[in-house]
Amino acid sequence: MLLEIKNLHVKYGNVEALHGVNIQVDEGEIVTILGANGAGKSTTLLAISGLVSVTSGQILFRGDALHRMSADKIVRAGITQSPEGRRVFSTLTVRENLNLGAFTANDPGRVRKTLGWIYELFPRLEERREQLAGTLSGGEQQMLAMGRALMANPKILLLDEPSLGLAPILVRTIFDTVREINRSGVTVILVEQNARVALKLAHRGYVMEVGNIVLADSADALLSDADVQNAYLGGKK
Amino acid sequence: MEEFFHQLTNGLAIGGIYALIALGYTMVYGVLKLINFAHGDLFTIGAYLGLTLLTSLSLNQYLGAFLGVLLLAVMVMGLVGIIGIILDRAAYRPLRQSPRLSAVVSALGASIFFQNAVMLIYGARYKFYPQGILPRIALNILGVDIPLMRILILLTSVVMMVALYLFIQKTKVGTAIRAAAIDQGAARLMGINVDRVIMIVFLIGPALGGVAGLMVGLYYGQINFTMGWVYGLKAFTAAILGGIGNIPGAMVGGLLLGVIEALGAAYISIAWKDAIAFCVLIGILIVRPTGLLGERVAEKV
Amino acid sequence: MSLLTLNKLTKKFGGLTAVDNVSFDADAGSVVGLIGPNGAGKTTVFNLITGNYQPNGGDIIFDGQSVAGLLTHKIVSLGIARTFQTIRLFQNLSVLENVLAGCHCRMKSGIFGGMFCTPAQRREERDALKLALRELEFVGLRQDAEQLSSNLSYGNQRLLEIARALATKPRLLILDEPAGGMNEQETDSLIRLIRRMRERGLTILLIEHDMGLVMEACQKLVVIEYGKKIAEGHPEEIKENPRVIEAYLGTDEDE
Amino acid sequence: MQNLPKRYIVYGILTAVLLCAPFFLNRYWVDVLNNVGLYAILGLSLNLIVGHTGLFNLGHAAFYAVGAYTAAILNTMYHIPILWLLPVCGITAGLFAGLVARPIIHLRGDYLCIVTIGVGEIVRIALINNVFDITGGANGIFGISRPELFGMKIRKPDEFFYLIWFFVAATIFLFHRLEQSRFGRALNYLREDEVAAEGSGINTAHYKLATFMLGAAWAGMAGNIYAAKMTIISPESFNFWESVVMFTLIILGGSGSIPGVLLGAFLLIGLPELFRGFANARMMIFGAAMVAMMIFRTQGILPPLPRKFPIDKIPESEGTP
Amino acid sequence: ADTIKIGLMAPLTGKWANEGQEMKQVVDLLADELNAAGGLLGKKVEVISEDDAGDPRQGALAAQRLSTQDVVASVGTYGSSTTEATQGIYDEYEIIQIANASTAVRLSEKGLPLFFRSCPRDDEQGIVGAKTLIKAGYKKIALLHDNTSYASGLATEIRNELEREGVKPVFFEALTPGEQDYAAILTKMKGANPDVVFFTGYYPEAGLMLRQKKEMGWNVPFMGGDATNNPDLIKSAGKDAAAGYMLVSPPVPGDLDTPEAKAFLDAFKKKYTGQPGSIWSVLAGDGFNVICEAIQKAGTTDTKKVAEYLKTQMKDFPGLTGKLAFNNKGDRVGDVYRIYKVDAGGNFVLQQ
Ligand SMILES: Nc1ncnc2c1ncn2[C@@H]1O[C@H](COP(=O)(O)OP(=O)(O)OP(=O)(O)O)[C@@H](O)[C@H]1O
Ligand SMILES: Nc1ncnc2c1ncn2[C@@H]1O[C@H](COP(=O)(O)OP(=O)(O)OP(=O)(O)O)[C@@H](O)[C@H]1O
Ligand SMILES: CC(C)C[C@H](N)C(=O)O
Ligand SMILES: [Mg+2]
Ligand SMILES: [Mg+2]
Repeated sequence: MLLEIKNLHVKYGNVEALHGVNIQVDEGEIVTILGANGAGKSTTLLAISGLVSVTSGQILFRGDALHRMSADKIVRAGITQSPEGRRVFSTLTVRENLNLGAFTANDPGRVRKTLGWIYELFPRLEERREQLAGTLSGGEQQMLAMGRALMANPKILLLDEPSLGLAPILVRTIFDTVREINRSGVTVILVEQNARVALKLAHRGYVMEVGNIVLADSADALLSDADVQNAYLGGKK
Repeated sequence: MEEFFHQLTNGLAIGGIYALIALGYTMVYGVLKLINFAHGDLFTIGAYLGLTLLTSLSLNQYLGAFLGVLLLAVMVMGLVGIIGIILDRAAYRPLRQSPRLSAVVSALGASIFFQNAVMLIYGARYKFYPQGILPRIALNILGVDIPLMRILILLTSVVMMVALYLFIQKTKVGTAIRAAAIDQGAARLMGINVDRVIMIVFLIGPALGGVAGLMVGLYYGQINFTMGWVYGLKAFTAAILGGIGNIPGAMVGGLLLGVIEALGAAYISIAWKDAIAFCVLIGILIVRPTGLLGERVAEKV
Repeated sequence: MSLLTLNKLTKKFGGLTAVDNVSFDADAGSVVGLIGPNGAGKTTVFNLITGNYQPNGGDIIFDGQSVAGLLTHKIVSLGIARTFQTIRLFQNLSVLENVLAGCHCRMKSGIFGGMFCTPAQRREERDALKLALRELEFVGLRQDAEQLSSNLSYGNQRLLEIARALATKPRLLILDEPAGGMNEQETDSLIRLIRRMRERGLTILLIEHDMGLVMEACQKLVVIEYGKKIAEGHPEEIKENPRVIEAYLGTDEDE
Repeated sequence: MQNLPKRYIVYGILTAVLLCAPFFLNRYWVDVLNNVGLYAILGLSLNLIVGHTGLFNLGHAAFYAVGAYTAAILNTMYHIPILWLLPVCGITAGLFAGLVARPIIHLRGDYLCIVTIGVGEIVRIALINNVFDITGGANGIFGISRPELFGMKIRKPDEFFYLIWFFVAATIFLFHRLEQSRFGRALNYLREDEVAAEGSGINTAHYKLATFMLGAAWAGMAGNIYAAKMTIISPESFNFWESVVMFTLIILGGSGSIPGVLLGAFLLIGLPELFRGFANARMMIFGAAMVAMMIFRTQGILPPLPRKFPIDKIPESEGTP
Repeated sequence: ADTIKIGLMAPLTGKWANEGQEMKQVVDLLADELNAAGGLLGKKVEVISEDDAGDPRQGALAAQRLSTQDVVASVGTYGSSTTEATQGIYDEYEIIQIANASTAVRLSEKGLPLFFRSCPRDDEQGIVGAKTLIKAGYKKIALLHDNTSYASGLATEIRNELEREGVKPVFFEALTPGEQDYAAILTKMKGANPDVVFFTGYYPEAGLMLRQKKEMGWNVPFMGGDATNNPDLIKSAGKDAAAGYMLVSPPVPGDLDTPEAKAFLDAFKKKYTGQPGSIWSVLAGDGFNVICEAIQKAGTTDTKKVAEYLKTQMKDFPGLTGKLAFNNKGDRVGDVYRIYKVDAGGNFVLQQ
C-alpha cells in the first residue's frame, strides 16, 4: 500500500467537512474521486498535502504519518498537487513558476530535462515563458499549474480538476499525459467533474457524498453502476 | 552651485537612513502584506541596545573603533532580529488569516507597547552615545566637507540593498520568499517551509531596522524613545515612493525622499519641507499609482 | 436584426495581439457561442465589450450605439451584463445582497434618500427586493437568499452570478465559461436555464469549452484562434469544420 | 431572528444608563464620556470610509481639523454662533475632501493609506505655518465662544454631554439607515470586489468619492463641536496620532458595525483612563491590550451582523420576471 | 477632609515625559518635607498628580480630574498650549492654577483671577534676548524657531524687539522638532551668512545643531532661549561643540545660591541621586511652595482669599529660584532672566 487514508476527519472552523474518509492507493494506480460539489474531494487532497489540518484519523504514506508532517516535508516525500483554482504565482513569470515547482529537486540536470518535457507537452507555456502568470488565460494557467506539479517528478501526483477550462483538444492531451506519466511509474489521484473521462482513465474510483466515501470499486464497475450513472454521468447516454 | 551640491549630500545622507529602514519595512510588507508600524520602534530598540552594549562591553577599546563597531552592529542586528521574530509570533502570527486591517491595528498596538517599554526601561530622558567612538573625519568632495560617517551610512545602505536584492532574486531562499509573498498555500505546495520563510523575513527586516538605529545613535549621538515613530513614517513613505515590496524601490524611495526634503528645505521653506515631500509623493503616485519602480501587478478579469 | 456588432476589434498586450480584427454580430434573441483554444482571446473579447479593457482598434456597436471605450458601469446600465470566468461574487455578503448589487444601476435614491428614508426610496427598495427575489427564484436559489454567498456550492455560485447579472435588466448577457466546474447534471440544468433566459427575450453571448452545452444551446458559433476569427456559423457546420477540428476539437479517437 | 429583541433590550438599557450618567458620575468621568462621544462620531464617520468601503484612510484628522478651524475662524472673526456653523463646517470639510480625494481615489490599499497620511500631515503643517494668516499658527485659535442652545449657554461637561450624545444618536440613526440603503450596500460591494461591483453596474469611482466626502463632512461637524467644547484649538490636536486613534477604534470595535464602533470608542478612549493607576506603565499596558484584543477577536469585538430583509413579506411569484 | 489636596498637572508621559517626571519628583519631595515639618494648618498635604501627556485634550481631562478631587490649587503645567486648554476649567471650579513653565504671554492677559505662574513670560525673555544680541554688536542676526507655540512666540517677540531697534533679522524660519538631521537647515542658514544664530526652540534640537554645525566647519556663534537650559544640551552637542553657546534663562538649578535652594538640592540629591536637570521642575517646586505658604498665611483654603494673599501680601517670598511675588495678573515680578555661556568644560556659566 502506497498511501492509506484512515478514518480522516477535517474541520473548517466548527464545521466538519470530512467525516471519516477511508481511501487506499496502491503503487502505480490511477485513482479517481468522484462526487458532487462540496462533497469534500478537494478537502481530501488538501489534507494529503498538509494544507488543511487533520482533526483526527491518519494519512500514511508507505507507513509514514503524513498527517503529522508539515506541507513542505510532504512535498519532499514526493507528493505534489495541482490544486483547485490553479493558484499560480500571479506576479511571477511562467518560467519562475515552473522553477518553483522544482523547489525541492536537487538534480539540476533532471530538472532541465523535465522542463523540456513540459514545454513539449504544453508548447504554449514555452511561448509565454516570460509572461506573468497572472495575465495568462484561464486555460493557460491550468496548464501551468499542472506543469508546475510535474516539475518535482513526484511519486504521487494529486490533480484537482485538471481539465477545468481547457479546450477539448487539450483535455485529451492532459488525460493522455496522465496516462503516460502513470505508465512511467507515478501514482495519480484524480478529482474530476468529468466523471466519464475520469473513470475511463482510472483503475479504481471512490464516490464521495457530503464528507463520506459511499462507494469504492474498480473504474469499470463504477462506470456501469446504475447509481453512479444517474448521479454523475448525466444518466444513460 | 556649491550649496546645491552640499544640500544634495545632506539629502543623500539622511536618505540613506530612510532607505535602510525602508528596506526592512519593504521586506516584511512584501511577504505578509503587513504594514509593520512597529518597525520604527524596532529601530529605536536597535539604537538603545546599541548604546547599552557599547557602554557595557566597550568593544571598541579591545578591538579598535571599526572592528568594535562592526561587531556591535552584528550583535544589534541579531538581537533586534530575535525581537522581530518574537513580535511576529506574538502579535502577527495569530492574525494571518484575519482581515488585513486587524493586523495593522495589532502592529500599532505593538508599536505603542515597544515605545513605552523602552521608556520604562531606559527612562524618558534623552540618551546620549559617548562621543568619538568613530573618528569624526570629513572628506572634502568638490569643495564640500562631508563627514565620513555620512558616507559610511550611505554606503551601508547601498551594500545592504544590493546584498538583499541578490539574496531575494538569486538564492533559493529568496525565491521561496518571493513565492510565499504571493500565495502562502501554493508556496507550501511547492515544498516551501513558509513558517521558516516568515521567520527569516522577520529576522532580516527588523535587523536592518536595528542596525539603522545603531548608526543613527553613533552618528547623531542623541536618542529618544519616541524617535522611531518619525523615522518609521518616513521609511514607510520611502518604501511606498519606490514601490512597496520592491527592494531597489525602497532604496530609491529613501534616497529620493531625503533629497526632496533637503532641497525643499533649502529652496522653498524649511517649515514646509515635510509637506513638500508629501506633495511630491502624492504627485508621483498620481502619475505612477504603484510607486516609482512599481509593484508587479497581474490582475486579470 | 443584430443587437451587438463587433467591427474589426483589436486588442494588444505589449507585443502580443490578443484580439486581432475580430468582427461578428449577435442577433437579438439568439444565443451565440464564442469558442476557441485556450488563450485564443475569448475572455479578452468579453472584457472589451464590457469595458474592462479599452480596445486598440475597431468598434463595438450595441443597439446602434458605439460602446467602445465607455466605462463598465455605464455599459451595464445600457443593457449589457456579464459573469466572470473565475467566479467573482461578493464573498462576505449574502446571496440576496449579491443580487441586489445588480439592481443597483436601475435605482435612483442617493445619500439623502437613504438617510431620511423618503417614501420614494422605500418604494424603490421594495421593488428592488422583489426583483432580486424573482431572479433568485428564476435560477432556483430563492431558498438560499439569506446564506452567505461563499457557502454556496460551486455550481450554485455560478447561478448566483447569473442572477446578479439578470438583476441589471440586461438585453445582452455575457457568460464566460458558465459550466466550468459543473458536473453533467448541473450542466444540463444550465442548458435549460439558458433556454429560459432566451425565452425571456435575452440575447446571450457565451464562452464554453463544454461542447455538449455549446451544441445544444447556441444558434451560432464564432471560433477564434490566436486572436483571429477562423470560422463562424451554425453549430453543426462548425463541428465538421476541419480547421476547427484541428485547432480546437481534436479528433475523437476513443469513440 | 429570536435574539433580535434581546439585543435591542440590551441596547435600550445601555442607552438609559448612558442618559443618566451625568447624575451619578463626577464631572471628570462625564468629560471622559464626552470625549468618547466625540470619538464615536469621528469613528462612525471614518467607518463609512474604512469599514464600509474598505478605503484605507489614516488621515481623517485632516477633515476634522478643517471643520474645527472653519468653526473657529468664522466664530472668532464674524461672531457667528458656533452651532449655526455646523452645516458650514460639514460642507467645507466635505468639499475639501472632494478636492483632495479626486486625483488619488483610484490608488489601491496602502498607497491610498500613505497619501491620506500625507494629506493629514500637509493640513497640519499648513495650520502650524499659519496658512493664509488665519489659522493662528502653532498657537491655534482661542476665544471661541461657547455654544448656545435655546437661550442656554453650554459650558459644563454635563451640558456638553447631552449635546454631544444627541449628535451621536443622530449620527447612529442616520448612518444606520444609510447602511440599509442602496448607498450603503454599494459601499460594501466595492469593498468586497471592485471589478465585480463595476461589472454589476456600480459607478465605483463615484461612490468612493461620495463616501470620502460624506465621512469627511461628518468629521468636519465633529470638529465644530470639538472647537466649541475646547474653546481653543491648535494644530497639535489634529496630528497623525488622532487619525490612528480613529482608525484603531473602528477595527478594534468591529469594522463596519455601528455598535462595534461605539464600543471601540469606549475602549480606546475609556481604557487608558482606567489604566491611570498604572502611571508610567499605562500606555505600555494599553499597547499590549490592543494586540491582545485583536488576537482575541480578529474580526473586531462586535463585527457587523448581516443585513435583514423582509423576505417573508414577498410571496413567491408565478412566472418569469 | 483631613488633608489639604494640591494638584500637580504634568506631562508624565509623552514627549515631555522627562520634564514631567522630574516635576513630580520635586513636588513630592517638597510635600514630604512639609508634612514632616507638620503640614499645613495642622493637616497633611496630599499631592495628587495627573498626567497631561503634554497634550491639550489630555490636559483638559487631567484638569477635570483634579477639579473633581477637590484640590485647592493645581501646580503646572509645562506647555503653554496645554495650560491654556485647562485655564477655563480651573476658573470654572475656582481652583488656583500656578503654571511652572508655561511662558506664553497671553495666558495671564485674560484676566483670570486665580491664574498664576512661577515662571517668567516670553515678552520679558524676548526683550532680554534682543538686548543681549544688540549689546554684543551683532548686525546680521538669524532667528530660528521650531514652530511650537512657545518657540514661535518667542522668536516673534525677539524679532519685534530687534526691529524696534532698527535691526532686521537676515533669516527667520522654523525647523521641524523631533528630527535628528538638521544639516539641510544649517546649510541654508549658512547661505544667509549671519553673525549669530538665535534659536528659540528646545535643547535636543539645539544640541544636535551645535554638533552638526561644528562638523560642517561653520563656526558662527549660537544663542538660545530658556528652553535650551538643560544639561543634556551639552551631552547632545559634546563639550567642544557646545563651548561658547549662550542662552537666556532663569538660573540653572546649580546656580541657585539661596540657602533654601542649597538645602533643597541636597535633599533632592539624597532622595533621587543627582541634580534636577531642569529649572522648570524647580519652578514647579516654587509654585507648590508659594501656594502652601499662602494657605498657611491666609489661614484658609478658600481659593479667593489665597489668591488675594498671593497677589497683594506675598512679598519677597524666599523661593528656590529666588524671591517671589506676583503682580495683579498673576505673573511673577522681578527679573528672573540671566545670561549663560557654556565654557570649555561644558558648564553653564552665569555671565556678569
Ligand atoms: N476554506 C473553507 N472554509 C470553510 N468551509 C470550507 C472551506 N473549503 C471548503 N469548505 C466546505 O467544505 C466542504 C467540502 O468542500 P470541498 O471544496 O472539499 O468540496 P469538493 O468536493 O472539492 O467540491 P467542488 O466540486 O465544488 O470542488 C464544503 O461544504 C465546503 O463548503
Ligand atoms: N493583461 C494581459 N497581459 C498580457 N497578456 C494577456 C493579458 N490578458 C490576456 N493576455 C493573453 O492574451 C491571450 C488571450 O487571453 P484570453 O484570456 O482572452 O484567452 P481565452 O480565449 O479566454 O482563453 P481560455 O479559454 O483559456 O480562458 C492569452 O494568451 C493571454 O496570455
Ligand atoms: C521654555 C518652555 C518651558 C516653555 C513652555 N514649553 C511653554 O510652552 O511655554
Ligand atoms: Mg473541489
Ligand atoms: Mg477565458
